[in-house]
Amino acid sequence: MAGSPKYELAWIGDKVETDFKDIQISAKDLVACQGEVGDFILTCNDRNNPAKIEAANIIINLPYQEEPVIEGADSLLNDNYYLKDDEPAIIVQDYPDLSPAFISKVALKRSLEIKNNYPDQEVYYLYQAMRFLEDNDRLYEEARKAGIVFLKFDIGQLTVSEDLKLSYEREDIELELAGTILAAPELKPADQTERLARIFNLVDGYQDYLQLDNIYLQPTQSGRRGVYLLRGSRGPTALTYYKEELDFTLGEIAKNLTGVNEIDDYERTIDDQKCIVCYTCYRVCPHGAIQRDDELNSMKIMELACQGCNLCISRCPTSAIEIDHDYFTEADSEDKTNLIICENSAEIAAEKYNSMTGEEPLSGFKEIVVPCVSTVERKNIIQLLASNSADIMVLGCVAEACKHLTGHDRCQQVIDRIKEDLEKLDLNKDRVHYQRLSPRMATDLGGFLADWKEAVIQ
Amino acid sequence: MIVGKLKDVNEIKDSLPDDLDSLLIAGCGSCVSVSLAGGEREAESLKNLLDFYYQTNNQEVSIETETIKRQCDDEFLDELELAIARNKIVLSLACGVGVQHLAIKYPDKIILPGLDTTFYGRTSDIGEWEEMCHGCGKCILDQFAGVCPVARCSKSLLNGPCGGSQDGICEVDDDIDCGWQKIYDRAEELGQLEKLLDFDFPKDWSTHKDGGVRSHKDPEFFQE
Amino acid sequence: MAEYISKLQQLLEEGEFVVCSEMGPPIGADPDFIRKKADFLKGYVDAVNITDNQTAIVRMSSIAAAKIAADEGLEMIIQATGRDRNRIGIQSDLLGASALGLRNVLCLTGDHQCFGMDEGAKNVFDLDSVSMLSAARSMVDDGILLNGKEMDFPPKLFLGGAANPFADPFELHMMKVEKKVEVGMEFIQTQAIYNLEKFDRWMEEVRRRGIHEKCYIMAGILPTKSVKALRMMKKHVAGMDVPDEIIERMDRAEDKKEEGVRMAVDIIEHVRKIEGVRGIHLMPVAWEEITPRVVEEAGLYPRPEVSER
Amino acid sequence: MTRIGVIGGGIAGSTVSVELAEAGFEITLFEKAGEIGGQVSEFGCKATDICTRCNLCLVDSVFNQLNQDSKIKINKGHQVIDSYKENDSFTLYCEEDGNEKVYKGFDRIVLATGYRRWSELETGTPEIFTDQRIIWSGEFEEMLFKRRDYLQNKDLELDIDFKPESAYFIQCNGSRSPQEKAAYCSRVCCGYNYRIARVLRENYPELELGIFFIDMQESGFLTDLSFQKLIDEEIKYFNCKPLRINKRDEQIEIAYEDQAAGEMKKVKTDLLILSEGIHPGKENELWSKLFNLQLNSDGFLEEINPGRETGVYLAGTVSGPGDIATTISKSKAVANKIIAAEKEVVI
Repeated sequence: MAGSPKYELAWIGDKVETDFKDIQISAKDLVACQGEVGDFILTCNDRNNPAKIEAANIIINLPYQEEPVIEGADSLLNDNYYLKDDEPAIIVQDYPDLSPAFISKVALKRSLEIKNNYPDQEVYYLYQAMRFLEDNDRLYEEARKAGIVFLKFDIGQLTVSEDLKLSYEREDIELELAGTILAAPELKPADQTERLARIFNLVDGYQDYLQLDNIYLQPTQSGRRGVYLLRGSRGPTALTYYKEELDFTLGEIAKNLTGVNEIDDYERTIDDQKCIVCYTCYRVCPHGAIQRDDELNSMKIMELACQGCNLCISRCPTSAIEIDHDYFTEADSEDKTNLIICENSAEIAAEKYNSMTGEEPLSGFKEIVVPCVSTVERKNIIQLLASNSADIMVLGCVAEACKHLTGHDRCQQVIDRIKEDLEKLDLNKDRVHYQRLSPRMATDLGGFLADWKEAVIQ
Repeated sequence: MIVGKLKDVNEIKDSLPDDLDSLLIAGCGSCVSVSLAGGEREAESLKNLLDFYYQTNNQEVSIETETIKRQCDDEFLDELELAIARNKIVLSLACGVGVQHLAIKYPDKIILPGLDTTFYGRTSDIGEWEEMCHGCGKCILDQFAGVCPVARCSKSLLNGPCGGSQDGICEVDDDIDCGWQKIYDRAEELGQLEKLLDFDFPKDWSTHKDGGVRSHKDPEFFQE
Repeated sequence: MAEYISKLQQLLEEGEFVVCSEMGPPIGADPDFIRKKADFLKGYVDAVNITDNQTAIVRMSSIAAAKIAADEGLEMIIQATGRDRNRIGIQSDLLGASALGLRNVLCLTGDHQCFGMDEGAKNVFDLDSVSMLSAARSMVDDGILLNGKEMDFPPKLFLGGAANPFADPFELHMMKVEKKVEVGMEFIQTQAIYNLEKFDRWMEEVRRRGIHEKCYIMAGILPTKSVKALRMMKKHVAGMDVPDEIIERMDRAEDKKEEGVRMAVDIIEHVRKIEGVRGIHLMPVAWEEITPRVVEEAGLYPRPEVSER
Repeated sequence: MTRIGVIGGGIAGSTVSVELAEAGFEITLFEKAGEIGGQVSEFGCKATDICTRCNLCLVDSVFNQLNQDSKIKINKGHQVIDSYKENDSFTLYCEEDGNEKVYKGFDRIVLATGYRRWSELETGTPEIFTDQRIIWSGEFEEMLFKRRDYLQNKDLELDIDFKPESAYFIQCNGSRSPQEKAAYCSRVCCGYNYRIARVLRENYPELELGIFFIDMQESGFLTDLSFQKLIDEEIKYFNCKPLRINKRDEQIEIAYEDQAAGEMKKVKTDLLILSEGIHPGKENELWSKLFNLQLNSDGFLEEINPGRETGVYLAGTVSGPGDIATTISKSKAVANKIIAAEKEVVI
């Protein structure tokens, strides 16, 4: 992209002042995103931005959509509210469901603000649980001292009528409250979220947010390197740790700018003669690391974006993707049980068990270590089944702790299909096993393999 | 594109003769690869599976696989010439077109279908396809706001929905959307509601297969 | 027009509140099966529908069964569906029916074969209800077939169609009813009514569009004595709207049979008062023998005699 | 080559060390204990039918990288007792089983000495430490660490010689309790004890379970924790802190004031689990003097001026309570600040 300046950071949605060379693009105008961390190319159609923008990192920072929970009441979050002087102010949070912690911070400040603007005004604060954040446990003490009436309600004890009459019923008290209600709205995923998920090819998020609910993505990663998510695009509690999340994200971008290197050092190439551009690899890749190469009219793996899970290889219908490594080296003929283990869970658990007990849990098995169980293809399993009479155990990760987000499910699908096919051919399908565990189940794994070794091997 | 589904592996095995000693599995690299049913990976996995089956039942069968770009053009079939010569039986993973094209080109060979070809469809999700067109030979999409009643209504009704659709779901199956609900929604969006029922029925089905097996000559190659 | 095509048409023309019922032909060839059913209906109904492989289940043909029942003195309404025959078959059936003196026909699209026991059958649906009505109209009025051929002796048929007041999208279904009237439908038999509120609203829209002046509307009544049947209809019969209160009412009732009759009579009394409803169509499921009692208790017995034309 | 001195070998110190080593810095890690790992090294996985995202899985790969990286020198059994800064270079004086060791020439120091559990303090209720029916939630970690219930589907082996039919949790011990001079809320214990309750529920479906909250806190990345969820999972909850615990023959009796009913109520349990707040580390006071840091009213450390200028950074719970996820992400942020400061990229 000769000539057009390369930005260090592109904000999709709202911008925060930083010292990075950055540009702001509105989500509505964004049309496409190509490239990878360090070299994204964003296409957008709005007058004051060039059509193609080159950026090294991307932050999607969109506000929540606010859905009022009480028809006709003001929102707690908007600052211009109007109090009639003879009526009390009633702050309501956690209605009907618990509000995120950030809301109690806003509510406490609002209650204090009302108390000193309207000193002789009665202020009620209705809540299910006072959630603390930074210093707002002090705000809570201050608010109580300032005479704000705190009423804790449990599920079912608070109802609001059409004409905004609040009835608060507990076994010992029954209260009818009327006045200006400031209610915490329900926070919903940002507008445009679905569209942006398509544009950035992100794995479907949690509750329609952009971020999948997975520990490797916390706090603001998106599964695609260099693309970060904040506030209404990230998740339901993104405002609670907003400062830390922003700090973390800008730190990551600063580090990226000092240079990004490949995560996986195996060489994966797509044969453009065999590739039929069916987009299966593009859709199945959890890290958005594949895009179409217009000249070659073939898909292309972006080295820096690729995180090495091999899902593309295992699902390409024309076997067009090669890797300069074979995880399933010649299966030795000995009748050893084949143990296909993921390097993020079973391998670490086995090492931990060894360091705790000195025993080798994997000894007696033929160990095949893969970066993710999503590397496993049907042919691998069937060839192993054909190579000797031993069983095959595949050990993947528990769902939300899979480094490659969908690898654990993709492997389950492959294994289930193999078992169905074996059953249809009256072949023994019980030789194939799939278990999911976490790296902290060392003793469990050690014991499990020991029992299994007795049952299977002898 | 043409969408197909690999036959159940036991069906494939049962279609092979008991005294089988050699087999060619011919994959097709176009439509059925895109619909993940009959490409090189499926051919290879099927070979592995059948190898394992015959090995377990100690039956000597040599299975080879070959995948070509398309099985509906002669020139690509030439690439299979040698492999076909080596085998009496060919299991084609192409759609029904490829299977029959091989049968035409190699009259002395048994050509077996490995796929159940299903419909012309779009990819609606990864690994999921939906029927969109029946190839009725006379497109009427302009009159139904871009949603085909022939392909997407289970009864191909042309004058509005049957009495059985409810909440946009077809009476036949909860997983099937009522085609007419889709026609109605889109026509309403485009403001074409009034002329929705102006179709001069009944439809002339002679352009469909009902009019006899069809072929088509490009006028730029054939003068009347 | 002095000369009426059918007794049903004459009754409607003369302003009678007609009562139709329904008879399912046997899965077999026994003519007496029809005659027995015809016997206990005689005198209680003005005309009887004879279904055409209802829910795609193979039964004796509608025309044959209708002829047997007609010979017992009943006014019959045959049904023609687009599932099992193409335009050639349907037109030839209509000619045959007219020749046999069967003068009322209900043109239906037909249930999908997945509801019967022959899901593997190839369906036709060359004509749907609208195109069928249009073809029949031009056969009767202009004496020409769909292919334009003139007939020496055109058929005489009183044409009817179905309508589902509870199906959505409401607007589209209403457009379809209007289309059917436009192409020549003379009477309507509606889906079974349990949701009176929705039926009132449908009739309101029907009156607003003047449909009730162009064709006779008969309200579908489905008397039943079993809660299970009501639940099954609510969930599985496409296009049926069975409100929960109806199911609860039947659930609470000790004498289900009595409650079933009273429920049917209540609905009949309600629909009789609606402007534009010119009759009822009783379609009991597995309880055909209750029809006489419902007709009596709804105060619709005896049926009017029709003067010989 | 910039040399970094990291004090504290828990998850915070290790994360900073690994991130900086990857960026080419030379790291010397001081850990007073005999082993690297800190508090989390003994924590056990709390997955039941679902993974409850406690982020423990991230921990092991950090410690593995730490042990395998040649650019990180690890000094175990080293207690840092003094420090001296002279024209931008720090000298650290350590004690290793009795004798003093001096390490010179550090350009930057990262303090990651973590926190103390309430059970590690000797508070005024000694008998709590002896009664077998009252345990700290922290004691669950050993049981979970040696779990055999997930893959081998055996019963979770509780280190108590009786099988409880009921288990109750009491939140807010050691923090949000003014008498322990810890008015702040640790914000991790609610999510933490809910995860343990789930494990108990999974292994003992008939178990009667209840939790006493003052206010149920948001629990990090367990975004769906709510009262309704507790109801769905048949975990009773009480929105008040109990007044008294009495020992009645074999069971423990919890007396509490039911605000809704406005009267005193009692409930009996076989097992009482006390949540453990996050308490400031013992050495925080020392660090504030040695490295000129602010000790806030809760006893945690805060930077007076930014690390860029003082060369001293804080990572992890030394500067305040936090769960594993925020500790790791904040530690990465500290590492990124050091990398940026080194390369003059100002954030």
